Amino acid sequence: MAVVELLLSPLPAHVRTARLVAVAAARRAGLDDELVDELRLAVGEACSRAVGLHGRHAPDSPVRLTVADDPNGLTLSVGDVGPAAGPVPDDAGEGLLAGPDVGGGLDELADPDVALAVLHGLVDELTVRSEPGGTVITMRWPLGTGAVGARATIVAQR
Amino acid sequence: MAVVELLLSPLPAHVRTARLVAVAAARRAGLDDELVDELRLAVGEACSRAVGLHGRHAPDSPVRLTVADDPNGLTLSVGDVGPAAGPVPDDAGEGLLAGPDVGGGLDELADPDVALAVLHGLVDELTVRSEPGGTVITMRWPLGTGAVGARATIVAQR
Amino acid sequence: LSTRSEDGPGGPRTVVVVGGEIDVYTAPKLREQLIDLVSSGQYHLVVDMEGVEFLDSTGLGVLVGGLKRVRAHEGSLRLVCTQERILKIFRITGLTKVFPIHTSVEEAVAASD
Amino acid sequence: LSTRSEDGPGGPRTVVVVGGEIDVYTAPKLREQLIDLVSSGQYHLVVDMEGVEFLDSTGLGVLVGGLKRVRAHEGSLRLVCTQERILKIFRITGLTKVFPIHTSVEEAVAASD
Ligand SMILES: Nc1ncnc2c1ncn2[C@@H]1O[C@H](COP(=O)(O)OP(=O)(O)O)[C@@H](O)[C@H]1O
Ligand SMILES: Nc1ncnc2c1ncn2[C@@H]1O[C@H](COP(=O)(O)OP(=O)(O)O)[C@@H](O)[C@H]1O
Repeated sequence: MAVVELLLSPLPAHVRTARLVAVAAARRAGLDDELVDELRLAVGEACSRAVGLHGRHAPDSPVRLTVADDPNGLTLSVGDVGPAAGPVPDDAGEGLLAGPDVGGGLDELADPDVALAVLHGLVDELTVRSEPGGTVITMRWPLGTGAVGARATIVAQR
Repeated sequence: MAVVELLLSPLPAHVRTARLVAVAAARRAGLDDELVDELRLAVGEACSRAVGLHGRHAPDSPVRLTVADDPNGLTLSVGDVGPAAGPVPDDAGEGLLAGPDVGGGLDELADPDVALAVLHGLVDELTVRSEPGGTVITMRWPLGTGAVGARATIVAQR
Repeated sequence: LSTRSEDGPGGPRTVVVVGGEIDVYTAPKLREQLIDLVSSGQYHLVVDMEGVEFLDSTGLGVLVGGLKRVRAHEGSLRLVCTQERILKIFRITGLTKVFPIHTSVEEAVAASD
Repeated sequence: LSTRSEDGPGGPRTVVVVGGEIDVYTAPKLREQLIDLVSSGQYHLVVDMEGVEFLDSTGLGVLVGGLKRVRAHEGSLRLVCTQERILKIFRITGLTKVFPIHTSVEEAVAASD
């Protein structure tokens, strides 16, 4: 199984690095373009959320992204050391509208609950596991029949 | 200091991921285009070398790339768990020409000494430290006066 | 990011053309720019998102912040977006109900409540 | 990667057009293709590298391997490359002394030792 693990000091710029790595892995694995877009957004949300939480609670700890691919799918997980993830609002937009008032501080820029709500709306195979030490968000995208077929062909050639 | 650490299972495809991450960091840090090209090649050589060595000696251990940037420069290091780096041939091309004969196996594809020789020819600030556990290649690129000036301006605005 | 003024039937509109990736890295800039516009008395904004390549919830947060600010002055914030990828995140978050979304700048400038 | 035949004063030449990134990931493919050409009796190769975006020592190793193979049959391997970025790695490794490097396919096809 091919695995890439990325440890990022919690800075906004590093969220771009995380997206870049995840998208490159997804393209290489043969994920459909539409799912690559979905994955780009999902990884961005999960990492922005973690970077925001670390910035407030653990500026010296890295955010961890793992990308693992097996013949059937691509599994990404993002781990943070922040407080447990709260309940998911039904409607992420409500979270934003309910957020800090006009003039509110930086929090407006990275609401961890809204990110989580977007992930729930976006990703079919999503697990959010909160433990005392932090939260791990795991997302999985299956590799379609096309990709599996290509692999089968290669195996047959050997 | 902004730090990105990348742990890669030793596969050729992951060398591309390493280049991608290093180049993104270098662009963000404002490294000149010509130096970005140099860095892309250097990171590729160091990681190809490490991936090749791991493939032979430690297929289950990840190759480690660290990218750290401070206001004065960008420091990249690549760590492997292979045998100590040999002496550097004066002329990397000789290493290739002296390599396995026609029909030689995969070794022709990733000669660790040639990679090292290219690094010596390419990177001004290079350290190769071989220890019992493996080799760490450290490379540094200074951020030019332009970038330093820009930073000074920002500081002055505060 | 560029800004221009256009006259609509409801009065002058400030068209803000946004491009690139609007994420946790660039959103603070966009936020500042929207705050500057409102501070300088421009309460009717049309944000042209056709050049946006990526938008995440941080970017949405900034747009919502802008909407709250213009509303505090009886203003409006209309979006121009036809890109499916970008519209998707407005739908997921239920923000299609909050923002008027138009298919062209002309349409947005011509609109009034 | 595409291959075509051209007639030169020294006889037929096989022009191999290589593109993209030639690194540890793609070099094995290029290696196989060069082996196939030599196996099928094509000993005079012109490798057009103008479309190459990236080349590392693994790619160089494959070109050197190709050179050894054609030489075993009294053949030749000429490169076409004008990109400074790519030429640099040939210089660093001293391979400019080993490969004839030309500025156009025409020049390479017309050349003979
Ligand atoms: N308001 C914005 N919305 C979207 N993208 C932006 C915005 N402002 C800047 N960017 C993007 O951020 C990137 C980095 O911007 P930078 O060069 O630092 O901007 P500037 O010169 O405007 O300060 C640019 O590629 C630009 O496209
Ligand atoms: N011989 C080669 N030299 C340089 N690049 C190559 C070569 N073969 C393939 N590539 C590059 O590798 C990438 C992946 O190739 P792939 O789509 O698997 O190739 P193919 O369809 O030719 O088997 C392509 O973008 C292509 O540009």
